[in-house]
Amino acid sequence: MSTKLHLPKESIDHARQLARAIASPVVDFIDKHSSVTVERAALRLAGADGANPDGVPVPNLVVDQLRAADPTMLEDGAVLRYVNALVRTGDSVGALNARVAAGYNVAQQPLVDREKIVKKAAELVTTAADRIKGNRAHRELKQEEFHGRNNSPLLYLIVATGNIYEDVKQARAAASQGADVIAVIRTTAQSLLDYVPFGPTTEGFGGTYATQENFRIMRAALDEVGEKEKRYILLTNYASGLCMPEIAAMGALERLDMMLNDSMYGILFRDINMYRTFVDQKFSRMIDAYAGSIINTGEDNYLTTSDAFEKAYTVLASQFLNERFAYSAGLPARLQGLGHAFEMDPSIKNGFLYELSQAQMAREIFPEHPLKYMPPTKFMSGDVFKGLAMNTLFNFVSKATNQGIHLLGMLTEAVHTPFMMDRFLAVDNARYVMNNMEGFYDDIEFKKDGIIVNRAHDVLTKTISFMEEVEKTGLFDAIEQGLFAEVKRPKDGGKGFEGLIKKGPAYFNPFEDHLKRELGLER
Amino acid sequence: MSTKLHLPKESIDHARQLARAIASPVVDFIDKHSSVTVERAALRLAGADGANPDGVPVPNLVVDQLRAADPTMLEDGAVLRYVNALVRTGDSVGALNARVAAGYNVAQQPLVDREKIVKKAAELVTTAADRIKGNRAHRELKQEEFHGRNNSPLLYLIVATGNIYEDVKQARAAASQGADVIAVIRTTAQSLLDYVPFGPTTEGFGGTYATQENFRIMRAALDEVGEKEKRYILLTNYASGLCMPEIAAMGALERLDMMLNDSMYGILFRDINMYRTFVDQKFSRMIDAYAGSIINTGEDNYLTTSDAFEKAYTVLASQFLNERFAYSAGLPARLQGLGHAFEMDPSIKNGFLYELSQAQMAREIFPEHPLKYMPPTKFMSGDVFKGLAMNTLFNFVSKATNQGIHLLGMLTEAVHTPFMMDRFLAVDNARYVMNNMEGFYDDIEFKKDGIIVNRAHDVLTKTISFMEEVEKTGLFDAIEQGLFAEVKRPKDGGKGFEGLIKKGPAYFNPFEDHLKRELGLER
Amino acid sequence: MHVVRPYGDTMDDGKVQLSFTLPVPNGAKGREAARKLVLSWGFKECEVVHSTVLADDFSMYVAYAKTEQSIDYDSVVADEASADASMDMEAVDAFIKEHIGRKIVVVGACTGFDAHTVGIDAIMNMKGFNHHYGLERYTGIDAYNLGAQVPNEKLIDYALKVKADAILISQVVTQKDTHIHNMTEFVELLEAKGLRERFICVAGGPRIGNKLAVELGFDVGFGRGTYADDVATFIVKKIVEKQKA
Amino acid sequence: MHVVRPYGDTMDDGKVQLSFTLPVPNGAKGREAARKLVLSWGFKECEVVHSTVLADDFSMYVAYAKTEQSIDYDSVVADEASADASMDMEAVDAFIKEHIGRKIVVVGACTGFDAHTVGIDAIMNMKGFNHHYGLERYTGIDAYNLGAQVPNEKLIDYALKVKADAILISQVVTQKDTHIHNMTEFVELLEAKGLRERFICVAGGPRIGNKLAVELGFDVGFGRGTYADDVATFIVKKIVEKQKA
Ligand code: B12
Ligand code: B12
Ligand SMILES: Cc1ncc(COP(=O)(O)O)c(C=O)c1O
Ligand SMILES: Cc1ncc(COP(=O)(O)O)c(C=O)c1O
Repeated sequence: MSTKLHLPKESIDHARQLARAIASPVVDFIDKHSSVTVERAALRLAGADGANPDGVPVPNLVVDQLRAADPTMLEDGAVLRYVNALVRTGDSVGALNARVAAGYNVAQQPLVDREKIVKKAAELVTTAADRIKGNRAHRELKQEEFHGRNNSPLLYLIVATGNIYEDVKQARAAASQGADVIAVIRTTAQSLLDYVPFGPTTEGFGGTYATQENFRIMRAALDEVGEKEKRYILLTNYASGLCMPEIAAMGALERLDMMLNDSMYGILFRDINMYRTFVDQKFSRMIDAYAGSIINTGEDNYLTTSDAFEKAYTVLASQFLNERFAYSAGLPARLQGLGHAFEMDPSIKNGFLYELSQAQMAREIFPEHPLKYMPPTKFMSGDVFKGLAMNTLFNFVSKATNQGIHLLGMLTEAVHTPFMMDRFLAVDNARYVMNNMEGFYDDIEFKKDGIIVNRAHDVLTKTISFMEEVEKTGLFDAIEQGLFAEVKRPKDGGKGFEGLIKKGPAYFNPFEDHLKRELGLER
Repeated sequence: MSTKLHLPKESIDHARQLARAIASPVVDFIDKHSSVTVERAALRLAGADGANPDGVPVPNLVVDQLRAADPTMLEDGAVLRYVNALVRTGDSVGALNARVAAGYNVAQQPLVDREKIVKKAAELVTTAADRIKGNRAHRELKQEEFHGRNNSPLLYLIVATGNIYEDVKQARAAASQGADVIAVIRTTAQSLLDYVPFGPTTEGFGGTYATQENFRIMRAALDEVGEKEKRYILLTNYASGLCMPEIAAMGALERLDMMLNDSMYGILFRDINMYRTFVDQKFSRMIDAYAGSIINTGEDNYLTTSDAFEKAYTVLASQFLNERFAYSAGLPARLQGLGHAFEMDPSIKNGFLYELSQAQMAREIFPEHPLKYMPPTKFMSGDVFKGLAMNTLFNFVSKATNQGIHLLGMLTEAVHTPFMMDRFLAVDNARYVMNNMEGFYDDIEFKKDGIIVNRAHDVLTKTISFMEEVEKTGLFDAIEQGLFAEVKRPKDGGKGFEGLIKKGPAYFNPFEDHLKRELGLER
Repeated sequence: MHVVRPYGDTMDDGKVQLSFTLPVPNGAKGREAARKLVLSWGFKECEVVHSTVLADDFSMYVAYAKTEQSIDYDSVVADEASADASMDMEAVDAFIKEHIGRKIVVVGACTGFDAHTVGIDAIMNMKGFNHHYGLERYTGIDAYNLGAQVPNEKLIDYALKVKADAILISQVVTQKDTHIHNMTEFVELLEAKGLRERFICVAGGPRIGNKLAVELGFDVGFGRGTYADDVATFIVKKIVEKQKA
Repeated sequence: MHVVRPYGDTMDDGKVQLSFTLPVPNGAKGREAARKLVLSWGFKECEVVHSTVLADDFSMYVAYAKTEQSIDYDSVVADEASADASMDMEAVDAFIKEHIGRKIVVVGACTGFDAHTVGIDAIMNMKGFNHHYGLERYTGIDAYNLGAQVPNEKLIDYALKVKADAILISQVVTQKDTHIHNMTEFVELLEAKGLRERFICVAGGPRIGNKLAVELGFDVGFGRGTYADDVATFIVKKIVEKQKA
């Protein structure tokens, strides 16, 4: 790729080294730990599913049983006991789930011969792996079949009715209007639930529960409309919050194609404990990597929370860190949908140039990554006409810098969750702008030493000094001191800390082992 | 100015030579002719004003009297008889006007000593010249005083209520919203009236009559709001149609700052006789030049009538011709607001690049000219949201290519003449876009051999072959054969042909003489 | 009975977007006035989400409101001439051959002071519009396009001269109802001369509806998005209908 | 009596722009349904200037309509809390010194599941918003901002602990009326504990009106575009009012 910004390669390399240095002690910590949701995710991959009459999901029942039985029992990995129960009862997975839902306690069953457990577990791994590989193959096949029919960048639309069946209608309409990606927004506060609800749901606030059944329903609907439109419609959800890896697992099983997933979002923006988040994000990313699912990182949140012009460097720093953590979980660049956003105050003089610069910088520093570009939201107001103009420029910058995944801005952003017509207007605007300016990216150069070029150099420099400070401080302490996003998060504070697990010497997680092997993460 | 398009200087020079060659026989023709409206314009400069009880303006009464008396009497110039009557009656100009309005026939008065006429005429020339120079000085003073307060490009808004008093309200609102230029659109079909109505008017269709009193009313209102906003607000009207030079004269007297005025628009788009139009445009431009009034040419009309992508070269050809005719009427480049427009089908792939190319080409070929850039109109529809997006890109291109005069597009273009709120939304959009992308022009370069650069070269080449054909054919014949705008206009057809006048050997027009002298057009 | 209401994101939520200007200063009182005005239109809820100053005494409002009003969709009668069922050029030419057996003659113009020829050109000129050829290209049709600003009188004279079957009138400017005056004058002229039944009279333009045209005495009116196909289909069918009558 | 109507480009022309979706296919029938629906809202004329397909059974309309309805502007009572007459920081601090004579204490949070802290931060944090400093910077005010997703219970406990004069609640998410449920719960909790009169209760958020807040039992509600000045002015005046009562 030819450069327009002439960013010094040494600086970029230096930033990547800093990211590695910052992440390294964290990765060491991660590798020694698991969490309740990592265990539940492994259980889900093994086949644990369903819920008891109170709605407590089977994976939670199993993990809770183990915790209750002996606080250290989880250190051996939950799969051990679940498979033990399978072997012991001779049940099918489905039968065991029903049994557990009915009150059967896996923690109370003495362990059978480890050989037997290992063997049974290997079968389960194969079953899950085959399903996930099948999903991946199906996706690749369809994308091959419909090659060239998607928009570039991919047009990404959200649905958020709270009711999966309404969501389906909205999603169908969106896809037929031209969307390439449908994201089902989650209900407010699901991220803080330490379990994943079960079954189809119709009651959410500002979004719909992420459940495996909801995934299935939406996947089927999108496959159907995709056949009609001759476009593979990607489905997105949130492997984020307190159940990151479980949702990644569900997504892998149901062929989701993208996952909101950030290495630090939960810590900073949801006050989830930092150790827990780091542990969870790794396992979820390993699953995503294996499933061929693109992650979408959450850098846009830095910009809605702080000033987008001043804090541009925090976005780049976060992109470097997300990239590093993603690599260490086996995610290749082409599955790293690093985030950023068009969130500067629209009244800034030259603001368009700064946005262009930031977007182009991301493009050049992360050339193989399907960058996910977020629309203006914070400065949207009830003035839908001004909002439409802002979205037009946003669409422009996205195309002008060859972004990968383009989240459509809604003219009613400040008013309500999107009406069907708002979504149409968004797609229509993007298609107009992007078709009209096709070729612009290759046709344009930036003046050396101009505003655009200088801004990028400037942001990169600031990013490096910021990362140097973080490196010196250490990531855990840096977060505690409020270096990121202007919030301070105590190391042992935040939600979900109690769900952290130290892996015991006999820790058994054949799914993790399998993923590590397949992803080449074996040491 | 640095070039982004690298257009060959020789080609541009060649095109200018072609324009000169094409215009030259036409200018020869013009110089031998006058017209009823040229004569009336001279009378107006002399002070002829008012109307009879039937509403026939005094200048028309005088010219009609001369024609009726002796078909050749006009060959001596109408001013001769008007001044003769002044001398003869000893009247003030006002008194004579009243007398004419009441039935007094100037054609029937024997000529006094020519010396006396010449002397009296010289006084009148001085009076008019002083007033016009005073207007010009006032404008310059105010523009100096409010220097740097106008937008760049100038934001140009139309008012079109049909009622001058309503127009004033709309114009005040527009100016306080940020407009730099107010154009009072004329009523449908005024261009085909061979007289200029008298007095303030309140009944027009899709526009308001251009009358001297209306000019005065609007001028006063804009001066007032200009003082408040600390911006000099430019006033625009139409020196176009069958009364081109008269309106130019009225504008000069009332300090209008811009005039729609095209060398061929009347012929092609209003079916006005070609000889008449060429004669009229010259005298009107001489007046504009003297008054320091910027002309706005009508190239946009080629694009609304024919395909904007295919016929782009007709715009450039017309710009070259308008420039040539303007120079030969003494208008310096900085008063030549050459027109063009953003009128390509919005569904064209790469369309934005072509628009950018066309606008940049105009900028580079006419570097000192305050280019007037017209918004999308033809492809506007009832979809006001799409329209707003198109206007956003139009605003973008205008700023990105440093246009001089920016005519704001209305989101309701295809629906109605602008509501007050439509106008506000237009200004607001332009101010947002242009402030946000301030600096873009200087920051961006085009790839050599890219789409943008190639398109400009291509259009220039096509323009040259087109002009070569016109040169070979001769302009009059070329128009007759339909080479321009796909319409054929017979030489002796069209409206107003009967108003053409061959100047006699004793032709007397001290205003024309004065203008020629002052503008350095003496041979 | 098929009841429909505006739809935001849930069936029957009745959501509508509005914007308008009020001749009052911008501010809390203006916003409340805007809200009340919207409620006075029978909306059940209204949120004024934006207001801005346009001039000292003018302000603009953007509102979202919720209606409980509905309409019985089954009872709605579409009144637009351009039916989906128009024949294309080949079919029309074949129809003419088979059912009329001679070339038909059509005369068109932008009448009155209207100079917007692009619309009538789109219908009549060879190249047509949006990949739909114009009437001039039909082998079964002789089409004469008189262009802009043609007086009604002159148009009628010409139609008589060329023995037209149909007269097409384009009216684009509608300010102060000029189109209505002009169209009325045209029909009255025809009637005064006893010629109304002699011609099929077709009106068209972006703001012309079939209903309006018929009310004013035309046979049909065509609005936005019309193609020559629609007009030709109407004319040839009408000719046959007249032959039969 | 001062009668006002929507204004397009002529006084009292009554022009209004509308857009909405109908759950019907796009086409002539849909456009007519849209037009009739608009007329059913009492508009006198309506032109549907655009329609487009959104999905098989959904279509969108843009319309311009003309109303004859008017409103008596004189009778409109603005009900927004952020009066133009708010004192600025210096004035508030001076007012506190003079009329209250001690530091006042304010506690604020985004309550319930709401995590939109930017609004409450704009009111409370040092740096404030749009060049209006936040309450933390006032010398006469001790301000505690508890941040996001704070349960009502916890907020009240904290307010008691720091002896707050006023409690500020931010509610941004309004879908399915979560804000109403949450605000109601807060007031009920206070009342159950007999604490309602103990605190000045202030609600805020982009969709919070003064009217709504007062109806739900708050002292005041602040919407879009509020600054700390407005809130501080209200609180200090209210404290003095309470002292007097
Ligand atoms: C191009 C244009 C011009 C050009 C016209 C060039 C030309 N040779 O036609 C020029 C620059 C000359 C012009 C001038 C004026 N214009 Co003009 N113009 C337009 C514009 C931008 C596009 C019209 C167009 O070409 N549309 C494309 C064609 C294909 O669509 P159409 O006309 O609707 O035709 C279709 C159908 O309606 C139908 N149809 C049309 N006629 C007929 C006839 C028959 C028999 C049938 C069957 C079908 C049919 O079929 C066609 C194909 O589908 C519109 C705004 C807009 N975007 O609509 C303004 C617009 C029409 N103009 C307007 C005005 C006011 C004027 C002026 C009066 C302004 C002034 N005061 O100077 C002048 C006066 C012209 C005059 N005397 O009539 C207003 C009209 C407002 C109103 N409703 O009253 C508009 C809407 C702009 C605005 N918002 O103010 N204009
Ligand atoms: C930034 C943002 C976020 C950020 C918040 C970051 C943060 N730390 O605050 C993030 C990304 C986390 C987020 C998440 C979500 N968001 Co959000 N978000 C926004 C956004 C873009 C801007 C809000 C903002 O910061 N405005 C700027 C501030 C300064 O304005 P303000 O809040 O109105 O505050 C002013 C006044 O209202 C008032 N005020 C506010 N509070 C108070 C309190 C008091 C006491 C007083 C006196 C005054 C006062 O004073 C302030 C200054 O003038 C809006 C859209 C928009 N443009 O408005 C959506 C928006 C608010 N979000 C929305 C939604 C649905 C969500 C989610 C539920 C989506 C999801 N399903 O995941 C989540 C869940 C969050 C949660 N649990 O609450 C919807 C709400 C729809 C509705 N009305 O119900 C909106 C409108 C977007 C949309 N159209 O869908 N969001
Ligand atoms: C990484 C990530 N996760 C999750 C979310 C959604 O919010 P919540 O935490 O409520 O699921 C976002 C929103 O921006 C995000 O960026
Ligand atoms: C040069 C010129 N004159 C006049 C007009 C206005 O039209 P009319 O001829 O009706 O005055 C235009 C409109 O585009 C124009 O470009």
